[in-house]
Amino acid sequence: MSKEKKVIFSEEKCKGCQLCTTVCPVKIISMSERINSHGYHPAEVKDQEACLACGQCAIICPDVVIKVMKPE
Amino acid sequence: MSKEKKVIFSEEKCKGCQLCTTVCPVKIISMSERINSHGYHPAEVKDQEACLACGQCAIICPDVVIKVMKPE
Amino acid sequence: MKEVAGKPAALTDKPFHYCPGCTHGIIHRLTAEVIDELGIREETIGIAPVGCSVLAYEYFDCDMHEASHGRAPAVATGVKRVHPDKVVFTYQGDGDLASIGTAEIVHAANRGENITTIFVNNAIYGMTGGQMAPTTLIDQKTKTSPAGRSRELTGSPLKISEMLSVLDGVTYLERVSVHDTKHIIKAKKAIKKAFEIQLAGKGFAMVEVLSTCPTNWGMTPIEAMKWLEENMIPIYKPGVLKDIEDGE
Amino acid sequence: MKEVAGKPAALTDKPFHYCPGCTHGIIHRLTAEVIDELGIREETIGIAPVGCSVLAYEYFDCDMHEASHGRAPAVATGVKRVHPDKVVFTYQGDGDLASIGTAEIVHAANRGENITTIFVNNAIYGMTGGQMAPTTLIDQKTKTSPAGRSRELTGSPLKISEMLSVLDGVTYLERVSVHDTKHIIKAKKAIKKAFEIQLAGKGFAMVEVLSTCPTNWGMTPIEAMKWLEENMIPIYKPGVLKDIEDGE
Amino acid sequence: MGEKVLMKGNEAIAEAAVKAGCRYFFGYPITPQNEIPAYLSWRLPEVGGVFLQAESEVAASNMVYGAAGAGARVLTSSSSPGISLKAEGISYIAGAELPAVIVNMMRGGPGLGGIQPAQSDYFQATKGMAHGDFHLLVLAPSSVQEAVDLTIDAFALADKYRNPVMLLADGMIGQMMEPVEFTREIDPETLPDKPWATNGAKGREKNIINSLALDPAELEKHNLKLKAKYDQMKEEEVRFASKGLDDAETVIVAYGTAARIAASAIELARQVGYKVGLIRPITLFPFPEEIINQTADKVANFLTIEMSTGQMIEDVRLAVNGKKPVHFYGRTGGMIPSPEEIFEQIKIIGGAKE
Amino acid sequence: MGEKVLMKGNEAIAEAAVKAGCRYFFGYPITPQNEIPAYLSWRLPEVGGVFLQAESEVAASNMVYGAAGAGARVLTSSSSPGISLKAEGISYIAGAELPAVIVNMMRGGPGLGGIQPAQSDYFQATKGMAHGDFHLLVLAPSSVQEAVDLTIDAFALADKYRNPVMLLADGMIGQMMEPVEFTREIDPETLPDKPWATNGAKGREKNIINSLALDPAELEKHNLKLKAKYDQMKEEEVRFASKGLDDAETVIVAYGTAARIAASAIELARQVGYKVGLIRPITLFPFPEEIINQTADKVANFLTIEMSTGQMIEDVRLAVNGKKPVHFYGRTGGMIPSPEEIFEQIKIIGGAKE
Amino acid sequence: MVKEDIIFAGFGGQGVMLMGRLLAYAGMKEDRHVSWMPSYGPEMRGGTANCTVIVSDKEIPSPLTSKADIVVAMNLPSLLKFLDKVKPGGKLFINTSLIEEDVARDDIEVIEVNANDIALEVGEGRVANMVMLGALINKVGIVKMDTIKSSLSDVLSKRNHDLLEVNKQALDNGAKLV
Amino acid sequence: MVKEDIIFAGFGGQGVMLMGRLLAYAGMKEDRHVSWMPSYGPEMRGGTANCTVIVSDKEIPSPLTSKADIVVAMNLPSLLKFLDKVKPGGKLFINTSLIEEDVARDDIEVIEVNANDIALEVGEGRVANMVMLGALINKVGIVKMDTIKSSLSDVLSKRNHDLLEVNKQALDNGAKLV
Ligand SMILES: Cc1ncc(C[n+]2csc(CCOP(=O)(O)OP(=O)(O)O)c2C)c(N)n1
Ligand SMILES: Cc1ncc(C[n+]2csc(CCOP(=O)(O)OP(=O)(O)O)c2C)c(N)n1
Ligand code: SF4
Ligand code: SF4
Ligand code: SF4
Ligand code: SF4
Ligand code: SF4
Ligand code: SF4
Ligand SMILES: [Mg+2]
Ligand SMILES: [Mg+2]
Repeated sequence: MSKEKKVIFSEEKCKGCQLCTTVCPVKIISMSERINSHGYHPAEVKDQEACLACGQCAIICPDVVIKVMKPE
Repeated sequence: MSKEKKVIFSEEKCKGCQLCTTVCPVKIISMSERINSHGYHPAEVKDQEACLACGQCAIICPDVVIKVMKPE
Repeated sequence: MKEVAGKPAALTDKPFHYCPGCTHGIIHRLTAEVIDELGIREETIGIAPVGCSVLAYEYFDCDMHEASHGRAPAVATGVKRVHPDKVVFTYQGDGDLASIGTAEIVHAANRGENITTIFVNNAIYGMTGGQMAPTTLIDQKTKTSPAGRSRELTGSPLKISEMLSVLDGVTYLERVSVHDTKHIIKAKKAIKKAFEIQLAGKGFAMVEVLSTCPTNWGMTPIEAMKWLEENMIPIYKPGVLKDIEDGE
Repeated sequence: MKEVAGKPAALTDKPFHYCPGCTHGIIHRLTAEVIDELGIREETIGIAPVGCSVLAYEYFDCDMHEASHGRAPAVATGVKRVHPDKVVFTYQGDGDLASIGTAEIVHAANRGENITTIFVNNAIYGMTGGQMAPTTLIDQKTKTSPAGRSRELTGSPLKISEMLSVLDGVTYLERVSVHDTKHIIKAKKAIKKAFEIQLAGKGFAMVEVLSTCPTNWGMTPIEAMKWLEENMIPIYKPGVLKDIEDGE
Repeated sequence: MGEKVLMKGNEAIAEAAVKAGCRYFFGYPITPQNEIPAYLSWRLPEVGGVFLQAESEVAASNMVYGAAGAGARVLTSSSSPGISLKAEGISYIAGAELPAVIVNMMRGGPGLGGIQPAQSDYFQATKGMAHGDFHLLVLAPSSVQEAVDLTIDAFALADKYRNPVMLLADGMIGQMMEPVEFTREIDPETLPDKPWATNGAKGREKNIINSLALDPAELEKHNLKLKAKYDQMKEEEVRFASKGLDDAETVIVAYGTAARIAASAIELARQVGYKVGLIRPITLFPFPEEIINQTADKVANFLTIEMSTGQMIEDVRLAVNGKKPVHFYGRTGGMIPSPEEIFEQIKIIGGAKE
Repeated sequence: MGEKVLMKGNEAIAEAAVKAGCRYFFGYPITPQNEIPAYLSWRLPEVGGVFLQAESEVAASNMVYGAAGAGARVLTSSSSPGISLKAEGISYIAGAELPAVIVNMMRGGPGLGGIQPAQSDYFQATKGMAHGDFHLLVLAPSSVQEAVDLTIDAFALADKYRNPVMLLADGMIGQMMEPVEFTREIDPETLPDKPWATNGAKGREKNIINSLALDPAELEKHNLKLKAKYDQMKEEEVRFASKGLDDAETVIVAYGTAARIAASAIELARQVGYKVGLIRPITLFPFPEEIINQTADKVANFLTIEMSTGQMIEDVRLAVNGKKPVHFYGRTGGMIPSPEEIFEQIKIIGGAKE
Repeated sequence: MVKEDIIFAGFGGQGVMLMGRLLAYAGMKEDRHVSWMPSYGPEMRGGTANCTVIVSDKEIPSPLTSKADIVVAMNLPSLLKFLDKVKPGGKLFINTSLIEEDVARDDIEVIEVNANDIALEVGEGRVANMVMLGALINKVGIVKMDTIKSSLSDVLSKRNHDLLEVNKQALDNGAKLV
Repeated sequence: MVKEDIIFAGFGGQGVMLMGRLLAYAGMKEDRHVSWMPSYGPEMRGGTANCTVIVSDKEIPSPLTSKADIVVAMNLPSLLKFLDKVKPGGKLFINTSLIEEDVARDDIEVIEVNANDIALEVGEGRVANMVMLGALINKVGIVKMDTIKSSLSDVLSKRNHDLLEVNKQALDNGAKLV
């Protein structure tokens, strides 16, 4: 298992729309308690290891918040 | 046979387009030698008696020149 | 003696200003005859376009409103919404309806505006001296397509009636022609139906009438009738494009 | 580590100004990804509309021309005729394309203008605060149809893609949606094809993308996705409406 | 009626139109006037009227043209770019001598510009709206209450002259809330008949609504007839408000929002001894030339304040006719001048005081 | 080149555009300018250019907007009602600072009006063309040769200022034939590059053509930038012709067709001792204020002649600034004033002679 | 200063515009100032067409004229329309092939040309206009007949160049009439 | 002359527009001159919303203000945007439930209101705006609290009338804070 994050959120860009949470096959995305400078609770993945790097979240994210990396 | 004309041309309105001449089943419409005040040779029917009062000429005349009367 | 053909009451005595053999005159007469037959002259408001028939307001003996170029359907909408119980028709050329006025006819049609549209397609801009219309045929020479209309540069003849008939708001749409008496009689039937649909409150009805422009086509009236038949009919096939009543 | 998803190069770093969950952002990204994949960023000129995506010129990292409301196809025509070797696309909302810009899209399509149009149909005027669009559904409440859209007064949802697909100049026209990832992936394919058709010089290609407007629909983004699926999809059926290559 | 309510300018205008007996609205959305159509979309059906969102401004102005020809009191509203699109239609309405009321809630331009308040469509409203020799009668409210009153008057003036009337305001007037009272209400049924309207030629000669005259002599006659109307407006309809002209050395000329702010500035200035007066044109066409010209005999100079780079100033200069200097201060693009800025200008013109 | 040919004004303008290196035309038919598109429909393809008849004037002006943004020298032409429809697009072109040339072959208005020559779009051309603070540079030829020369200059001026330039003439200039010489020909390949154009961001930052500025401060900055251009035009581009100013007691101010006829009238008047001069503005914006203002110091009065009910007279009065009376004589709706009529006016103003 | 204002009027189709253009063109070739101004607009439709030509030694102020030195009326409606436009002492050319009416003015010189008849003699009815122009030039001499003839090939559209000779013949025959 | 210029600012959704309207409405009921001017346009989208209310004994010249007597900042971005707008000696109300930062001015009076927390105490997070308004009225007294309360039913849209009591409670609880 890689030490690097598989799914990276540009938190400042996140608008807390929650769409990503609906598509994750392993339901690991949740909304953070934090508020970013635009006043939104950003999405986050705490359990990076569970991520399948399937990209679904990035596909539906309207704000290009999410980068997904797959170990090669 | 009626003494009245069956087909009446408002000569001043005629623009000499000749369309009526093409539809008369008995080919009795011809263009007159006269020139009306607009400079057109108006259409005329000399042989009124041959007229079938079929109305074809009036149907195609673009300038509402022709009145067709049918003996009752 | 009975008058079997003559001037309908819904036409004034004013002689048409149209060129010799121009079929605008026939279409005017048919429309007026229909108005007479339906007995609606005193209930009717006609909208004249900008095009050769710009002076239609002088010929129809009913209330008339001169529109700006292409906007007759919008003007008609304004009139009809104020007088929903009156009969409102537009009379429009192909430049007017199918070019500058595209948005207005599409939306009046889609709204199912309860009006009647007589669309006179002569494949050219008559009034301004013979420029290309959206309905001009491929290779047809006009003042602005001097080498003939090029499909590559300007596209194909716009089949606006086919296009409009897709819209839900259109109740009845038929294409007719006036190049011979048989077709003229059919044209009148279509125009009558288009008014009847309005009278029944059934929505938007339009009749496309293929028409000639001897002057700008550079032909005699007789040649023009033939040209229409031989060249336009194959592209713009007459027939009912939509008739909601027929379940079509 | 390989990046399987992220910001395409054809997007700038500027954060979108769109409301949370607005699918304009998805459609931007898909378009940018296609531009990247085709390697045409330096050849592409995008035309931004007037609508919520008015600032699209800040987001796409290629040459951009801001159109006036509805006239993107005309602006695109101007650009494309000057640079026939470049790639020109318009990105337009439903108010922009299907209402004020009806004439421009019809004629660009009919001319077979060799451009690509991304048509974002969210059944409402987003930017101006939620007025009725021609594509608004029957009974849908908007700022200007507060009692719900009435078919009687304003007609049915305008199926402009069905209407345009009748035109000869249209080479490819597909309707897609972005309400779930499966559809998003399909949408991208369609957008890609629409650009490829332009690159091949084959004429007018358009993709209608069903999109949400959580703000003016008065829903959460998740609800909006569902509403789109349940209400828009039955009226605006996704699928290929025209594909000349397929002989359809 | 007669009770004070707190309303947005746009909504107040919409309600005023209803009170004026207007039952038809055709328009197209644009910021910052969207509250007008939004309001009328429920309000008109309530009173048996018709609200229709047109497919475009071009269509809207032609729907208005049709409805006005059909004899209705009819309203349209838009903001700057939308008004430009209505230009041709408005020229037709004027040419065919039809009454109609047009609201322009101005925003910054040119082009797409911005959506914040501006006064940069003055030229368009008062002079070059479109092709041909014609004028709108242009009313410029500077408060919500005045917007209401002028809207009601607008319909009457439109009918009186058979001429389109424009209510010219800016985003601020449209967006702000102020208390308003509606003291008049007109039942459209009681309005005088329009015998020229296209409503079916039953038992009368047919009516024609038209602006075409192919014979130049006829068209000239028509142009002169129109001109006579504009001259009559100049005689009968000029409106303005003024303040402090008795002792003023400097007179500010400003309309609408700019005039409100100028009034603030004048207060600041008077507190420290600058004798400043205000002429606030309420009709922009006809322009209150006479009062300005007369005032020019008494004061030292004028200062025109506009939310533009300078448009009305030409009319002010024409009225002053060289008698006194006419200065200008403007902000544009949605920037609103502050009373302090204007006060600065007064100081520059008026010299040191105290 | 350099040989005299007899050409219609419209065709001469079309050829002049080609000579100016213009390769793109987008327009929509309307009388009395149809010879321009007709000519270019064969001429442009001949030189590798594009002629496209747009679906409407609205579309045409937006095609021009696109082509201008893409870096082309581009022309559109129309007549009065068509120009009104182009208004919004023209405002965008000006707002986005793009060069383009627009011909308005004026006809009588308002509305559909007539198709005979008129000058009743002066206000529209010089002031209120559309929403927002902007100006066109307006050139007014009074002969076919001048139409040619000004058309060629128009493209250069449009590029110099990145601003739309209007050639404002009337049906008479467009329809008449006069001998013309083409002495200049510009190969578009040799024109300087337009680094701001949208032609693909290859090896450079992307370009944006735009007139939107949501931030009012930014839009104001833009407005002031535009204003600076108009001020520069006022400095650098004023053109006029004059005649007989040395000894004139009355000076006629007239442009285009009206100026030709005024020149005839002046001859008649001078024959019987009236000292009459002529100032013929060639640029209507920027307006030749200075010469008029200076002349006002020397002459007794002015007479403005227009084929309208009076539009340019406002600019004349602004320039004269109250120094001397400014009289007006106009014909409208397609009526052309005769030299004799103007002579009558001269007599009325100048008093009995002989 | 020599300045001639000439109005040519007739039916559309009679070639009156061409007569005018030819005269103007010839004037230009002789380095005179010239202008040609047509009537335009929908009135052309079946109605009369006319143009005004001015040939002058000085700059031409207005290309229109309120009173013409010469009016050429190719048919009756044109005669009726333009009779009043001939200035006192001016000349009126009428095409007697189509105009039988008498001219009700005695302060002008009337020149009668049976243009259509002569044209038919040349074997081409369409060149009545050239017959008339020939008569005009011979009578008034605004420009040289040679210049007119040498201008023909420039002014006639290419597809009518086969008619060049007939046109010249018509000009000559017209000239002979007066 | 009494004239108060007040700016209310916060996120769209925090009800800042309503606070302003309620104050203006109450002012109107007390026969004062009032104006309410919102920010408008696409910046609303997710950004800050704000409105300016002026209550005065005289006619109100400009409905906008360059320097406000009072600024109400319901969140941090609003505070940052409007801090400079408070005139020296003026008052700044900040919603400390969402703003932790200190205010970097000492020429103004800062009133801290933990509006969201108090609102939650009332059992309805959405009425933080009324908590703040209650504090404001109690502190500054532009209009009477009773007028505010009696205006509520006119200003609140009908579908929120079930919240009338909660709103009043929030106003009272806010008032108690200062
Ligand atoms: C806004 C505007 N644009 C252009 C014109 C010029 N114009 C008059 S009629 C016409 C087109 C006429 O063609 P069509 O509609 O096909 O009618 P037709 O004359 O062939 O019957 C045009 C372009 C105008 N009057 N107004
Ligand atoms: C000429 C003109 N008319 C109207 C407007 C106002 N306006 C801006 S965007 C818009 C409609 C936006 O709706 P849509 O095209 O569906 O885009 P969306 O915002 O929904 O993405 C309107 C009417 C304008 N800017 N210009
Ligand atoms: S990449 Fe797939 S598994 Fe990983 S967080 Fe995103 S949706 Fe969930
Ligand atoms: S989809 Fe994107 S913007 Fe929405 S919550 Fe997830 S990461 Fe944030
Ligand atoms: S009515 Fe029939 S038969 Fe008689 S003239 Fe006409 S076409 Fe011929
Ligand atoms: S169809 Fe009519 S206009 Fe034509 S020739 Fe016959 S009668 Fe005359
Ligand atoms: S120009 Fe054509 S359409 Fe117009 S009247 Fe003549 S023939 Fe008919
Ligand atoms: S208003 Fe609607 S379309 Fe516009 S950004 Fe917000 S959600 Fe998207
Ligand atoms: Mg046509
Ligand atoms: Mg939309």
